[in-house]
Amino acid sequence: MIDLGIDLCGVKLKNPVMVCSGTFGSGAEYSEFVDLNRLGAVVTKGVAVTPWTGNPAPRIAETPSGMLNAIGLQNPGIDVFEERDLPYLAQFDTRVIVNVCGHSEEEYIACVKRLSENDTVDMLEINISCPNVREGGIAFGTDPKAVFAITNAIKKVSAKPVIMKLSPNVTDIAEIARAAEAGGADAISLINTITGMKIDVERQCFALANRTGGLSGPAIRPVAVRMVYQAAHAVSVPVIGMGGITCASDALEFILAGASAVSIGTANFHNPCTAAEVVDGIADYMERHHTDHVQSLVGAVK
Amino acid sequence: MIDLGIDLCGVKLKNPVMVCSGTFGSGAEYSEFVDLNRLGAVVTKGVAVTPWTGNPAPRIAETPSGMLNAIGLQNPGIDVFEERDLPYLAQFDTRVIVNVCGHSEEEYIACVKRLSENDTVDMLEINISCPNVREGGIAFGTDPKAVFAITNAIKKVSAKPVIMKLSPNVTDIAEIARAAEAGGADAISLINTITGMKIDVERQCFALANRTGGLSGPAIRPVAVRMVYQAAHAVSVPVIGMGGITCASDALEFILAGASAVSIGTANFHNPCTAAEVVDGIADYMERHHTDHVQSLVGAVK
Amino acid sequence: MKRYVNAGVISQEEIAQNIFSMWLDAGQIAAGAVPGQFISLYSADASRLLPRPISLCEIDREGGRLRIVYRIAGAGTREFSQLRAGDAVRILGPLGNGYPLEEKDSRHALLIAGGIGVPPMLALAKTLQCRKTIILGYRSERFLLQDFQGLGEIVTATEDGSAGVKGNVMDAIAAAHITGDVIYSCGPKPMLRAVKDLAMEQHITAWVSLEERMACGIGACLGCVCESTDVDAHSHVHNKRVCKDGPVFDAREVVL
Amino acid sequence: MKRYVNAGVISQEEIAQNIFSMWLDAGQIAAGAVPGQFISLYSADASRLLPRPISLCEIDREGGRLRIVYRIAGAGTREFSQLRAGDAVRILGPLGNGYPLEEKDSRHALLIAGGIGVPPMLALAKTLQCRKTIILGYRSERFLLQDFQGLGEIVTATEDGSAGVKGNVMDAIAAAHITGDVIYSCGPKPMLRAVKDLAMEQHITAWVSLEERMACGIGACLGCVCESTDVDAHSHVHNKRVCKDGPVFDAREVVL
Ligand SMILES: Cc1cc2nc3c(=O)[nH]c(=O)nc-3n(C[C@H](O)[C@H](O)[C@H](O)COP(=O)(O)OP(=O)(O)OC[C@H]3O[C@@H](n4cnc5c(N)ncnc54)[C@H](O)[C@@H]3O)c2cc1C
Ligand SMILES: Cc1cc2nc3c(=O)[nH]c(=O)nc-3n(C[C@H](O)[C@H](O)[C@H](O)COP(=O)(O)OP(=O)(O)OC[C@H]3O[C@@H](n4cnc5c(N)ncnc54)[C@H](O)[C@@H]3O)c2cc1C
Ligand SMILES: Cc1cc2nc3c(=O)[nH]c(=O)nc-3n(C[C@H](O)[C@H](O)[C@H](O)COP(=O)(O)O)c2cc1C
Ligand SMILES: Cc1cc2nc3c(=O)[nH]c(=O)nc-3n(C[C@H](O)[C@H](O)[C@H](O)COP(=O)(O)O)c2cc1C
Ligand code: FES
Ligand code: FES
Repeated sequence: MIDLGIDLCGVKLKNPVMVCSGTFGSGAEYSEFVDLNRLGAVVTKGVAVTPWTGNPAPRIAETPSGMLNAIGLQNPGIDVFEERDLPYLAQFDTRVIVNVCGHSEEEYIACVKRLSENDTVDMLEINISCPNVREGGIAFGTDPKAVFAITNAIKKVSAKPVIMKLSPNVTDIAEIARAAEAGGADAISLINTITGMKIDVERQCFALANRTGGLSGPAIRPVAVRMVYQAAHAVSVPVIGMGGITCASDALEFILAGASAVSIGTANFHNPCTAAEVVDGIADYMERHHTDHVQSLVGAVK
Repeated sequence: MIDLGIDLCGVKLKNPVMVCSGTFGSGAEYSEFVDLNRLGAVVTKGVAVTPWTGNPAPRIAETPSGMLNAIGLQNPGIDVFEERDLPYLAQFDTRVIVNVCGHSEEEYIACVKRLSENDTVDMLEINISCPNVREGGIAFGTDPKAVFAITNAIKKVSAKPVIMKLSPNVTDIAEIARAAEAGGADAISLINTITGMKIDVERQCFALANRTGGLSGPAIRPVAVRMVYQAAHAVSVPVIGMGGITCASDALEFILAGASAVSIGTANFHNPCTAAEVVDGIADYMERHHTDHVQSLVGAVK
Repeated sequence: MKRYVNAGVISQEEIAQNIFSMWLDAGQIAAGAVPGQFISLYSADASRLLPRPISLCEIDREGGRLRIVYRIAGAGTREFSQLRAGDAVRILGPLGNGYPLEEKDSRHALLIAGGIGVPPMLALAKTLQCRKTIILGYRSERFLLQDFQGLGEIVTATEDGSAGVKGNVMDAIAAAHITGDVIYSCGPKPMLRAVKDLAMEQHITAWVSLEERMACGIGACLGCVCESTDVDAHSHVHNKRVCKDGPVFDAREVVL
Repeated sequence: MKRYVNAGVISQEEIAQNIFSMWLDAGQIAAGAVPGQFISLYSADASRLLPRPISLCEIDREGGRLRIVYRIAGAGTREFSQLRAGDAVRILGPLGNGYPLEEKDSRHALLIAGGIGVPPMLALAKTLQCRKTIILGYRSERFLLQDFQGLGEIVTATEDGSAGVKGNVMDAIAAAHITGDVIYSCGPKPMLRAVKDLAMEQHITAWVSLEERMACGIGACLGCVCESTDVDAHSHVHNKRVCKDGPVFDAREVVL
């Protein structure tokens, strides 16, 4: 019997496959293609304590085996999210991880407090790594001291396990991972997008209204696998790996490198059924390799 | 009349197209496909004061729209380089930029001194950003203080213009660029490869003997364009842009972002004629856009 | 219901320079589609991840067939243009809202399209049951003109004056003093802006079909937003999703 | 001279499960090629940048045609396997050094190949002018056997014992007490190691063809090195380039 279950800092997931924040909305749109009950967890689009408008369009640009996005954390705010999106997700037998963003420590805290009281929420993922908004996100995520401080402040008020989502735009990911762990993170997830730029040479202008955007997709997978490996060797809390996963084999790269769970992002845009296919593919692989517990694959390549 | 010529800190290049260090040997092999006289400059494989063996094989892995390499700066040492490779390049009407690596400040200095006296050498490019060797390269390239110090030390002994080659594996490329400029760099070039990893999931092992390698190719172009843009806005010395250029349009992204010259690397492996095609393509573009001087395109997208 | 399928290419033909017409065997996707909707086409080249949204030009619900007409704009559309009968292409659809179709017979609709905005007007013209004046603007070479025959009064304009009125659709409308009760339109932004102005002046409704860069195509990623005049009911900010809330909007509800 | 060209596919056929034989119209590349050399094939999918090195199985210098025989090992070879007559594929070649061919008529050469190392032996067997014993090892299904008929004494082994000697080529050599004056071989590393040991024991020369991951394929990038016994004349370290200094080496000069 193949056992796909994992334990993520006390939260049991039926399998290690989730979907990346911001790429899957709150699940409703993709539920036409993927039975949400089949996922280990759904990670929702970043939510803040008030609605955010995000960046002007164009927000999307295609790049070789990747894409740039500069959504800028548009979200309807926590009120709508709690009234509309969480009840929708509560219908399914899957874990709900809520991704949180804020312009300031106070905003993060206010949001975390609200979500701490919501029974539908299993875990929180704190986005301190969005490259597309000036104050929110990345400013908190590239300095170990700031990472420690924000993690610590959030942990003090959170009744739910806290996953800190790290930015790849740093010199030393191990140092950042250790800062999150020292701050009390129950888990870390990585990578968020890598800051990139595309120029439309015919029109001689930036492809994105925001000039820069976050690079995601298969193009960044080698960077993501490397950082997951480095982070997993730097901390003892679980690591959730993401960045360019398109199939079970890609997912297994992350698991073998040390990820306890994996997340599917940009690939959803290319094939809306990807997440479920990855679940099946991991089970197939385990059968072929005579592996009973997915847990035994975590970090198996040293 | 289209004028492709550029002036790189006093050195005149017939066009802004060069080839990336390490991807073109010392030109002999690719001369079967590209008339070296057509290039703005040839940048040679990194050379050190003594021969280096480099890393064990496998040294190469393919990734989506990119590749990982972990050559580890194998080179025959400065003696052979001066006796065999430089005389070969001296035959051609192109600029010769010699890429220099070292395990220590002393080794860099010894190499730079030797090359300073060689008439074939037009400029030096100092590799402080190789992710594939422990002591050499990257240790010098990720800390602004170290970048300043090594640049300063090299400038003191170099009779040739010095290009500092920067690593993308940093939190703030502008800060590193400024440190190089403050240290006296005559120009900067970027990006070197981004550290990555690939795992062979069927064999459950690393794809590269060195575990990690440097990611190059079109996959990294958006990151490279962004960093070139940021660096060009941070310093006033010329910037040489590279990372995933495959055609004239890609090259023009870098030029419009602020690069005075561009360099073709991984694309040579996919199409050995790329560098010459890029020269032609830039001329075509300038004709279509009624641009007389390539210089006027540098940094035109702000 | 939306579906993600491998659709068979039934036929393909270049109907004007760099403009291709393709019939696809799209089964259930065709069965549920309405004019104004679009499908996302995916490249077979793994380096190109994102969908290429293309409007439905004709819908054969019973036959499960869809027609698309598109211009080569880059590498993705160039790739599609090389597909032949018997080949397949991954598609997702039907996507978007489509044009409202409840016009009374007594009304007079103006269908205004420019350039590659012409194709979706064909599906609309075939479905909309009321008096129709169809104003089509081209750069130079006219395409699909034959297909519109018999579906309404047809007026054309070409920018180079090679046929029809010399100028754009607005010039043609002005020249022939065309008026109507409602406007349906698709085309480049400047044209849509002019259409909106016209509708505001004449106090009539104008339905405009917008374009924006897309990633998911189904409303999940917020990549394809346009600015909305009021706070949007779904987003709770001044943004609407072109892929899901559109691509067709009442011109008054969006900032053009 | 090496060339980078778009080669026409003349024919393609699956000659064993997942093993394909393709004839290419390669013009000047064929004209200058010798046995033991290889060509780099490039994927049409832009996400796959690196060359796929494939050995020459037959060389028709006059006709400008090359035959390659390859196993589907991943996405690149799978893509090539779908090419049909009339399609084209980008290739670079001829690459590498090739086998030395100056054996005297009086000598007895052993051609030892395992698995997908068999194809290059065919070009060699057709060119080498001396007594030849050809020992071919397969996992199970044997391929190209017909093509070797008449080129020398043929001995085969299969791992599953379905035909020939049960076991590998070394088992076959031991079973038939085969000896010779020189060895030419191509196959998996463990086989080449055994071949080297045999040659050392018998004090004869063994030429081995190596594989390594490649980027440039022409000796510029130092990606494809193997360890050399002595300091190499080009690299000045203990490394040789498989793509340029090889793929064929005297077994004594490389560490296997
Ligand atoms: C709702 C909708 C309906 C459309 N209907 C049609 C149609 O019926 N016929 C037609 O010819 N074109 C139509 N377009 C435009 C069409 O999507 C683009 O021309 C096409 O995506 C270009 O792809 P490419 O690979 O050839 O170009 P590239 O420029 O190489 O594409 C790069 C990326 O940009 C995106 N992109 C480029 N241009 C556009 C655009 N105008 N709108 C949205 N994304 C774009 C591509 O999808 C891709 O992700 C429509 C666009 C939208 C949004
Ligand atoms: C000199 C030489 C001659 C060869 N001759 C033949 C031949 O005649 N017939 C045959 O079937 N195979 C041959 N091979 C092996 C062949 O190159 C690989 O099977 C092929 O590159 C696999 O590509 P892929 O895309 O299908 O696999 P993938 O695993 O998807 O390839 C990924 C990357 O790894 C490289 N790679 C994978 N396997 C190998 C390998 N064994 N050697 C070198 N690079 C590899 C690919 O080129 C590509 O860059 C030869 C290899 C070398 C070095
Ligand atoms: C369109 C888009 C929107 C995103 N929004 C968020 C977000 O709101 N919060 C967040 O933490 N990460 C966000 N991300 C980052 C992803 O969650 C993920 O970390 C990243 O895309 C890498 O994974 P991938 O390559 O599989 O997409 C977004 C990514 C994309 C492409
Ligand atoms: C095989 C290989 C070897 C390289 N060797 C060197 C080197 O010796 N010195 C150096 O400064 N950069 C080296 N680089 C980095 C390239 O010069 C270049 O900065 C990088 O590959 C990005 O450009 P690209 O994407 O066009 O390849 C090497 C890159 C590759 C792929
Ligand atoms: S493309 Fe994702 S919301 Fe429209
Ligand atoms: S592949 Fe570049 S040296 Fe052999």
